[in-house]
Amino acid sequence: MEARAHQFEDAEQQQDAATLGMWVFLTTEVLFFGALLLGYSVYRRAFPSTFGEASRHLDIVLGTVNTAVLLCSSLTMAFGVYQAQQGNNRALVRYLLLTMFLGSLFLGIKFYEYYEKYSEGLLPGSAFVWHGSDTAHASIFFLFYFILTGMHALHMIVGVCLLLVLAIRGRLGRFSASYYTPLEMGGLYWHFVDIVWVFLFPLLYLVDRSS
Amino acid sequence: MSTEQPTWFTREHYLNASFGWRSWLLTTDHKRVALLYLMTITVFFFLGGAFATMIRLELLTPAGDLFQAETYNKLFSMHGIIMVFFFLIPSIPAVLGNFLVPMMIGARDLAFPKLNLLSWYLFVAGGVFVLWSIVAGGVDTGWTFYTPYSSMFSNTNVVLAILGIFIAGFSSILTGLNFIVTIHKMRAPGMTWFRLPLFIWAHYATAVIMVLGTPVIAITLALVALERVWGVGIFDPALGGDPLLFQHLFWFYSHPAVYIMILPGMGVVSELVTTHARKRIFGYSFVAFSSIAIAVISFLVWGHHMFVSGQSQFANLMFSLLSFLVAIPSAVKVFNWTATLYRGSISFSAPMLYAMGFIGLFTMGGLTGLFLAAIAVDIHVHDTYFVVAHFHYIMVGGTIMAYLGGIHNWWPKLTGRMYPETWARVAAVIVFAGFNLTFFPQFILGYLGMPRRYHAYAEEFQVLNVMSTAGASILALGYLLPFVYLIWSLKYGPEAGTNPWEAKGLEWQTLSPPPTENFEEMPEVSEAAYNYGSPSPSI
Amino acid sequence: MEQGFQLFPRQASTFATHVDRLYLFLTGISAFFSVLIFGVIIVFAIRYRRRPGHEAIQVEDAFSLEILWTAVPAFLTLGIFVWSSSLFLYQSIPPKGARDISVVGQRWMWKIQHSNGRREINELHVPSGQAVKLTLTSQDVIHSFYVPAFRMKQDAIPGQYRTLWFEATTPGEYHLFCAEYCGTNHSRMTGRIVVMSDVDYQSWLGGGMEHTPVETGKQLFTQFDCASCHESGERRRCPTLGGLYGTQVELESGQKVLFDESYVRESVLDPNAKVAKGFPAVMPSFRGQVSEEQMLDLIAYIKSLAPQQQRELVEGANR
Amino acid sequence: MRIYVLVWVLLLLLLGITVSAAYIPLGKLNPVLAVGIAATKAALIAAYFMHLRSTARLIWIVATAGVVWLAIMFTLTAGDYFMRGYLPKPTVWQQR
Repeated sequence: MEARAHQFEDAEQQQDAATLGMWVFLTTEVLFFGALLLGYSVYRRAFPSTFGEASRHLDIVLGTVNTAVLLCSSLTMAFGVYQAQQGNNRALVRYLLLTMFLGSLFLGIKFYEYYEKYSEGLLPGSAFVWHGSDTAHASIFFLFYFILTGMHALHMIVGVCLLLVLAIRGRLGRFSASYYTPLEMGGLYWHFVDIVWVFLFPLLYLVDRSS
Repeated sequence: MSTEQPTWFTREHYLNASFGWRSWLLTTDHKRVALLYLMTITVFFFLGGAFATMIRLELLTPAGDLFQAETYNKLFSMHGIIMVFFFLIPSIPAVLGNFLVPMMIGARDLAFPKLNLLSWYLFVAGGVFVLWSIVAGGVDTGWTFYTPYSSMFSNTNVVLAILGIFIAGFSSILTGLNFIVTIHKMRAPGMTWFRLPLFIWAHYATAVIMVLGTPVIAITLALVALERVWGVGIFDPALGGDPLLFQHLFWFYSHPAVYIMILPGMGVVSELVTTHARKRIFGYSFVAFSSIAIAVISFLVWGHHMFVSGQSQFANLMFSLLSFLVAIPSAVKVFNWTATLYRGSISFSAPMLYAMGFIGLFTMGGLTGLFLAAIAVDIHVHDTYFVVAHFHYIMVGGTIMAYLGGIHNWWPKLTGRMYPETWARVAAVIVFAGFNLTFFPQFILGYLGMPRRYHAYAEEFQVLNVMSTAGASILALGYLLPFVYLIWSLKYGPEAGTNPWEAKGLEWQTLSPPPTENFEEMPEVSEAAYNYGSPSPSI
Repeated sequence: MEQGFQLFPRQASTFATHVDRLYLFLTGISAFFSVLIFGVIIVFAIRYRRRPGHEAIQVEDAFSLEILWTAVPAFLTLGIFVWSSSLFLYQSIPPKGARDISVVGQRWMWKIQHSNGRREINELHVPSGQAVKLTLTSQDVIHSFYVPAFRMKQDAIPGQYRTLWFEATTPGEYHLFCAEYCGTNHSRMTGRIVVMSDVDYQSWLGGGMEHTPVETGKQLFTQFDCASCHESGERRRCPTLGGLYGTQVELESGQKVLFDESYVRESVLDPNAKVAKGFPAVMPSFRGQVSEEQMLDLIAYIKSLAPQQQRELVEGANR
Repeated sequence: MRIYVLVWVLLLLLLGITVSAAYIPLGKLNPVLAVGIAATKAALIAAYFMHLRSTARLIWIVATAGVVWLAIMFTLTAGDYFMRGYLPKPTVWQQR
């Protein structure tokens, strides 16, 4: 897609189309996660104390650290796109690698959390172990925890792969101050995934810490 | 101009620009993708039709004697799943929309041709899973997949079918995304929003629903599959879940999905009416904005599917009121189409017959929707044949009539050939008659109280059921006819020429069939749509 | 039961005439507009048919017409909304003193219990001229209790209670259908509604020698060993249940919930989801041990421990 | 560049606030505050990192549409769950 594709009149039209397309895609993602969040909210409202109790089983330190890591990765990504606009290919690749590192760190911590939950028997299903009272709804909490963060992690993995491709292409000098659309798209995607987490973190980890 | 016109064979166009299966399966030309879709959904249409035929045969007699109960349940489930997700939703957008949207706005292609091809592959992949689920023994949940039946009780191939719908959903999202970007960014110079054909407005509205609604059904059905496979409770009350939550999420998409099916049909009819009456559309901006209004309101009304589910009474009242709102833009459209005919030069060509049938049948379908929005009446007719009749008036009397009318109208553009007009008129009349005989008795059946999805029924319902089955066989004939003569016309139909209907619209200004990049010279637009002459102020 | 060809369903409840009146009005409107649209199309199609010497004449848009045909449907639908909604409110609120009957849907039958304990399957005997309130639930999947002659229908949702009421008018036998698809024999989940005169109903009711739901519930209360805690007066561990039904229970979280059928049900199955304030979460779950019918009996028993006034409170709020 | 750093600092600050606020018992305000802060963070990211502030109005409309549709979904569903048992018993019908 580096040269102007045949269906477009000029490069500006092409970039406009790509940007619009990306945002439309992101709105579908909003609804995708939104439907899950709706389900989560309905149960959270119906069973507040169980959800609070289950939520306190999540590791708040790891969760907070992970949020910070992700916010940092958004910053480095924004820097990367900025360097691309300046046509600064070397700096661009450096920031992309840094972003990928932070993204992988997030995933690493996340998977460690998964492992912990799994060994505590908190993976819903036949092996679910709950020492509290209301097992059924605690299981629903963890179900939503795993689905929501799992879908998010899946998006992160896709994002890291995307950044890898972009970094390679950047290294090969495919981008310039006049052509950096793919980076902008990659950036939009990355920030969006960050936004999703910004909502997941308080909804899952901070449900009922005060009691 | 030379006296010797180049013919179908001597001129290069999108159909003979390249040959071989690779040139089709790897094409990024929106017109070829449209034809790929056309062939695929035709297969699904006749498959779904075959299921319908078997359903109607079973219902000839009150006793469930032709098929076993379980088989019958699979028949109506597969009929619904295939017709809704694999025929109606892609029908007009993915075939006519794909073909016409770039041409009507004066573009060389859609904004993302590769995504467009990908969406076809996703559609086929989804279709393969659904076919697999059929071959493996079918699904018996109904197309609505209500929990906890679908998630815990049915022992049929629910997961396969859900997987198929899930994948096909992404095809729908990509089509919608492509349309939105194309309509915003690819219009020819001078093609302002209010010069767009109404077909484009309708497809824009459709695309909005596809993009905003489809992800919800995808994730919801995925949750059902998860509940089945993993045995965890999300919607199953035995495991602490809430089955009504499923219904909310399901209908959040599946009610707007009805408008994914009908809005493109409305766009087609706006084109057919103007073309074959040689008239400007009456009330352009009202027809255009009513499409957008329908798209938005469609997301506010889903709860009318849940009036007897025991959702809160407040929700019942709220959704009832909002549901009535949809009647307004729909009525505006009907009145404007009818007014467009006034003082026209009305031809009785097959597309026009279909269009007139559409307006009338859609009116009936829409009006019977009022019964369902009125809670007190809906409590009685919910889940009866009244509902079945109502949505078939919209889906079959509406969407399929528009689809057939559109296929006939643009057949010369798609293929460069004319279809046989007499046969086409005969088929249109047969479809109209057969349709009414099939579905009108079902309104009466429904009010009498015959529940839907019944394999065996009480004896007093038989007469009306026999009428319905008789109508269905006429309808089947009406559908087979075009299939035969359209294929026949590919070889024997006379060459159509650029603009056989003398219609306005950019697609008629390029050759038939069009060249690969649609136009030999990129068009510029300087006039409104449907400029069949200037209005005389005296009237 | 009904025989032969029909075009209109029989009317056998107080709703039927009301619903039919609205239905006929809507049919009239639909017929009027359908004929109007088809008629105008046909007239135009003939008058302005394409023929030599006849050209289309373009017409200016008419804003006033657009307003007219936006406003007419708007007012018409608003009117229908008001009419149907007021009728719906009537249908959805059972009158005081309605006869209680409980219904449990289970694939593929309807299990019914009358207030004196008499049980029947796929048949429901009701007196004419008296309001009857059904409490519906389901043992497995969603069913829907549908009596066309009463113009009444309500889904039976597993794990939740829904009510539906009617007043039968004409003695006779009527169809009972399951209207929500529930699996293989969905179309055989049908039955009879037998409407009898009050006298006949009373003698029919007395025909069985069963325990009332309250009595059965009391037995179950002992059988499941509920009584050892909830009646022993060990007030530290759990509340005694007398008089609680219909009150607002304060939870540990400070939240308040209504002590109604659903709360009882939830407390039996997931005892510690909503523990009353001041009590430890020690009750074991009875999930999988109590059938839906037993649950209804238990509820009837617990309900009977509360004064009448409180019970009615629930009926008002629990709609 | 500098604005990015500023936004980033703000984001981390908000993260700190939301975590500590979660431990203060505020009753029903706790979730409202948590979601409110999350929305602020999301708005910051969208406005600055995703350049929503300086982009075409069309993009802004598309982004808003997603949020509006989400709001529709939540509000109307709440119309069911929050309103269960809401309607008072009108006495007019008792006489019918």
